[in-house]
Amino acid sequence: MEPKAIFEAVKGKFGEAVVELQEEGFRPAFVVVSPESVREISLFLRDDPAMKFDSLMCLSGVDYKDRFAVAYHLHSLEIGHRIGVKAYLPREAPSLPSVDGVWPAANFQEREAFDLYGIVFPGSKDLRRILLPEDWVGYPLRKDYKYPEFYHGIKV
Amino acid sequence: MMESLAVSLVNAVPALSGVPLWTMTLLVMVVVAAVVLTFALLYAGLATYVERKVAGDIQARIGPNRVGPLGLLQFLADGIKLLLKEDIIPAKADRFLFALAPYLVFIGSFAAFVVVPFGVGLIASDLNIGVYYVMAISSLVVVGVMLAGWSSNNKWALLGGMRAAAQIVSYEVPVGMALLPAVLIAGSLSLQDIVRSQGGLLGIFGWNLFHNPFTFVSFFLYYTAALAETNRTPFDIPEAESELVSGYHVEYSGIRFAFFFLAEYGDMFVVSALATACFLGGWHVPFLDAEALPVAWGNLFSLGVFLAKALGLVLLMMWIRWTLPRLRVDQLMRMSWKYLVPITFFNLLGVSLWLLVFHGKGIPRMIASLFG
Amino acid sequence: MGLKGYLHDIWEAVATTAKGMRITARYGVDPRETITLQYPEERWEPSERFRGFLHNDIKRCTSCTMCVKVCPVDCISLESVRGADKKLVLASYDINIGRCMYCGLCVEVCPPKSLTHTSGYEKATVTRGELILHFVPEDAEEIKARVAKQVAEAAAKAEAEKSAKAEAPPMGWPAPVFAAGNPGAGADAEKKPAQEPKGEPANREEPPKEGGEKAE
Amino acid sequence: MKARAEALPTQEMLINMGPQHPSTHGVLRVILRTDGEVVVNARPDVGYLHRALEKIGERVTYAQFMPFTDRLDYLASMNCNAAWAWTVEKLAGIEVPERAEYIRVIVCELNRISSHLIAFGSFTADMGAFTPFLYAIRERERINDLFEDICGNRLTYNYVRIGGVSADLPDRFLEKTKEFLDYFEPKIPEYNKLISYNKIFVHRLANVAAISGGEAVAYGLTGPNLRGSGVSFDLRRSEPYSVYPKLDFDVCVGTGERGTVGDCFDRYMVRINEMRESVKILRQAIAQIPGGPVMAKVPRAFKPPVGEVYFRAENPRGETGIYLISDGTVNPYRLKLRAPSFVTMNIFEKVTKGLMIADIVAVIGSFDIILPEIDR
Amino acid sequence: MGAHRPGNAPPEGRQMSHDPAHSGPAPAVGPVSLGPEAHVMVGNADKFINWCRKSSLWYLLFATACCGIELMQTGASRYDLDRFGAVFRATPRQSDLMIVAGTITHKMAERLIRLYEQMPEPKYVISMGSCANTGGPFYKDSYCVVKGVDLLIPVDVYVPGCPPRPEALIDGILKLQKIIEQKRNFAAKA
Repeated sequence: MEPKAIFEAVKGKFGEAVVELQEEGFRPAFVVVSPESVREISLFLRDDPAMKFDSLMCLSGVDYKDRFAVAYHLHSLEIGHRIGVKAYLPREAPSLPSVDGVWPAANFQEREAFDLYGIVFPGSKDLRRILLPEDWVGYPLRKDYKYPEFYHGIKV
Repeated sequence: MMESLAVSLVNAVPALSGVPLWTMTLLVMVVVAAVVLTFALLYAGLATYVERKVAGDIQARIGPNRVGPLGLLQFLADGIKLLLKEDIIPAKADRFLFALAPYLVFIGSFAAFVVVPFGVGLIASDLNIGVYYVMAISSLVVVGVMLAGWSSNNKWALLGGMRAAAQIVSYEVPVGMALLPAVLIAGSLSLQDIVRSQGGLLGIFGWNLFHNPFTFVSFFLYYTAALAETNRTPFDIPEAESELVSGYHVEYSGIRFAFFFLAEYGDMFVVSALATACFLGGWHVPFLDAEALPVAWGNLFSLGVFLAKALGLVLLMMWIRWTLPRLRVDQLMRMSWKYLVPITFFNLLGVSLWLLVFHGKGIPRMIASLFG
Repeated sequence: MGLKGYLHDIWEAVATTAKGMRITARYGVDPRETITLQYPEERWEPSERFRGFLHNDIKRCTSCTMCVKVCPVDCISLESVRGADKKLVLASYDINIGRCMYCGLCVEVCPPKSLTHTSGYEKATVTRGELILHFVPEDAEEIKARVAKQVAEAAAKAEAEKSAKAEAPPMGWPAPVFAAGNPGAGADAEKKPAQEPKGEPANREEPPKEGGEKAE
Repeated sequence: MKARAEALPTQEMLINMGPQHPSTHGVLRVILRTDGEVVVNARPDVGYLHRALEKIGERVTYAQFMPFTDRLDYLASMNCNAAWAWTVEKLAGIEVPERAEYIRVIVCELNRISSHLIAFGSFTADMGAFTPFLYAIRERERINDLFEDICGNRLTYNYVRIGGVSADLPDRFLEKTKEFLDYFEPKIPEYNKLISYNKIFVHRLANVAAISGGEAVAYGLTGPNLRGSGVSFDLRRSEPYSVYPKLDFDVCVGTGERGTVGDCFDRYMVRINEMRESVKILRQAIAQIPGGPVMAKVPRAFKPPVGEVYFRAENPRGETGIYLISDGTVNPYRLKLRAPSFVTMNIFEKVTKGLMIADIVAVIGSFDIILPEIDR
Repeated sequence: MGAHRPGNAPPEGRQMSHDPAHSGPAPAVGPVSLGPEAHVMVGNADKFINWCRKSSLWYLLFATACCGIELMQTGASRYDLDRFGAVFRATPRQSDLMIVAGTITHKMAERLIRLYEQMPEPKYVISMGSCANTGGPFYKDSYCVVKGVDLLIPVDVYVPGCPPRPEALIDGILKLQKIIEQKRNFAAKA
């Protein structure tokens, strides 16, 4: 199915929760959704017979300087088409309902987004820092991140 | 046997006549023990070098060849270096047991050299319960390994110790059962008698191996079970390098680790020596009767033949080690209780029936008696 | 599992073990299979594209700092001074092979092709100071002093000529031509290149040269 | 066994299969809670090799990031180099000459063989047979020689460039590759005789940690791990990129020949068969390679157009995806590296419930994980 | 292609091969000697013990990153560290040489220090590769890489390269052997 058709189908079902379709300059195209409804839309995308997006390729946090975003790249093995889903989050307390119930593959990547960006995923099975030591201060991949001077007495 | 040696020594040297007999025998015992122990340690050292050379050959590379000519002094360098390492006993380890464990394992494997029939007269002491003695002493290794595992207060070591206990105990049953056919044929537990019972008949065909099909099978059963007894691949689960970091001797460093290292090679030799004595005709020289030869030559030839056979089996162990992967613990247990034990029992039954039916004569003897 | 399965298990175990042992025996017995290259005695000759330690031929180097800019790790530190004849004189050129990642980007980008990969790979050292290769033999300060003196003389001579023939029309100096592509570098040649100044007092991982003992 | 367990209250043991362990393929730490030998819960703790590649990606230029992709998966550096080059070319729409694409496929497939060799070797070494590991490394040394001729380094090649490859093939390269392929092809059946069908090896791997097809897709498994579970999905075939459509090879899928479909043995055998397929691909690529330039015209201070792109390539360990956001400047704005080993570790905790400690080692080996990919 | 002359052993007797010209002997740590005669006896004992330690350097299997692969290939068939008596050991207790092969991150630093402390005393450290020497490719922008292993543990030999060739590692080990040869065990304590 073409991205436009997917966008229409999702728009039809969820109305204003679906904000817009980013197409030009975006390969694959992105369906921008509001953060609260991410979980329902994901379930729909996975279970709808016409969509069947059963494989979450990649879940990544992005820092757009004025706001955060979480980008999901979905792929359907049977039908073979791909789509991107993006949710923009405010800069202060970025939080987004977790989708590791829909796609178990999301758990580690959500923990990574939390670890490096500080995006909280309520409802996640096990949200802890995954790459950095537990007592690390700050979220490194943010654009305004200042490198710490010392860590445990070792010069950074 | 020691007394006879002591008496002959006293008569030979007049100056010693004043010395009471018991000190003489004690002296002879110490000397013989020293000789056997130096042979054992030298053999164990060289075995480590040969193992690394064999591994090198199999893996398309050259083993150690820089330490001394052709790398022959490699084991000396390893030994001295291990001797000079810092002696670490982990803080929370049980100090006394931690220190005791290597000695138990060392005694367990080197004490069995006493009954190894090296040659016609060359045996430390020809115990009449030879086979039982070896079985008893080698189970001391289990105690040592479990002690090492528990006392070093390290989870890997504990797992290694438990695995070793389960493995060695459950493989002693098939080892014992597989040795019994040789005892039945010789009618005595003493290893010298077992070896003597395999003499004559062109040497080769006197071996227990060809006595009857059951003993032929029981040799291979014994060898497999003995592999497990000495923790060699494919049964080296207690010191599984890749799973348990290195099993029960994780916390051992320096000379304590050297004890474990040498004990493993000592065990290998004891097990091969037993296999040679019980199944491959011990020190019987193939085409001439070793006992008839003059004492010096007889001993020399028999010692040479015995070592050749035993070290050949040790090489086979090394060859197996660099080929096969490792079994899992439950597969190991299943193999012992479901495969080895039933077959060895059936085999033992077969041998005893055979001896009953053919009055103790093997196939070669029957063929020989046909031709008169 | 039945008797047949039982016996089949045993047979398969023995057969596969024997097959494996035959292969290892073939390698064990055959000495031609050994492929060991005994390093200290038998050395391997490197392929001509081998990326060993870097070497900069300072005679051909025009200190254009292209290599300093392209290095992802900034392990090349270069210092140059404007000479009397408006050409850049190389004051010091150090490559820290302890930090270099041997990616070869600098060699590709070097316009005069003075920076090349040697086929050397044996520089195990005892102190980290020895891992910094210096390509300009004498000390940077001496060069700067000498060049400053030359510039002063040239200026004085030019001054004398100008006053001698004050009426003669002045000659236009050709603008210094730098390697294309880096307009930024050309303009501020006088200012030291942006990369770390040679001394790097703050950078604790490169201790002063002569002592050479380890960083604190 | 269950009844006896209640009567005998045993205490669970907490073991650290710590960052330094002979068979965790690097610095992976697994926190094992075991009841004797049986594992109750195995939780992986990663991050011991987190080197902030993505942060570096935002501070270096597009060309300067190429040597860092070598360190993303140092057993398949060529594939990662090529993946990064393909991503940027897809973003900027650069047209790569045909010969460069063929060279990329040749070096990627050679790297796939050498990566699978290490996977095969270290897996058998974990199972206790050390000799096949050294045979695998011996074959790998010959591939290292080939790579040294072509780009000068044995492990971190930095050979592919955005828009082509940095240098054309050295003169006798194709003959030497053919020589290697002829030398290597009979070795695979020899490995199978030596270790793959060895009774002990099969018993250690069959029916261990079997993963069904649906579960594999849901947990995001890719590459040999996915195909081991019977799902026939290979990016080179279903989402063809570069010149793969012109090369014919078949996708090897786990068939459960010694146990259930998707067990450790299947994942292992898929890698062994994939080595054969790579040899086939290499032979065709060598035959079809055209002449011509090897580098497209790319300006030195390369500024791609603004935009976001997600490209994924079939690496030996699975699907390496790169999500690149560019804001038109010289440096990438955001660079997300979707590494196959990282996503594979998701299923580790679920799959290892109830196994024995020796099987944990088998599962790690069968997933063929590599730590810089997990920790980036 | 490499010069493959399958020879079984180098010319016997030559204890140490020719020394690459520019490596130069390490700074000999020479304490006050005890007078000629004591020195001779102590000297010989020193030489013998150093020879034993030098020719059986068991290295700890500590491979974190890319250099770990080169370490494996050095131990494999073509370069064969086993020729020098160097066998890899899995536990720090039984190893006397730690080759830090790969990047050390802050999360790994404390483990590295603990491993180093667990090794019995005459222990040596080789820092292999740019990451271990100075943080290498991750020196500039990485927030979580330790910039050089000698911030954590004392290092005996630095082997440059990224990753260093197996020959470079063997060259480093040969240099370490020369350092061990010059160590004073008995005389120093007097």
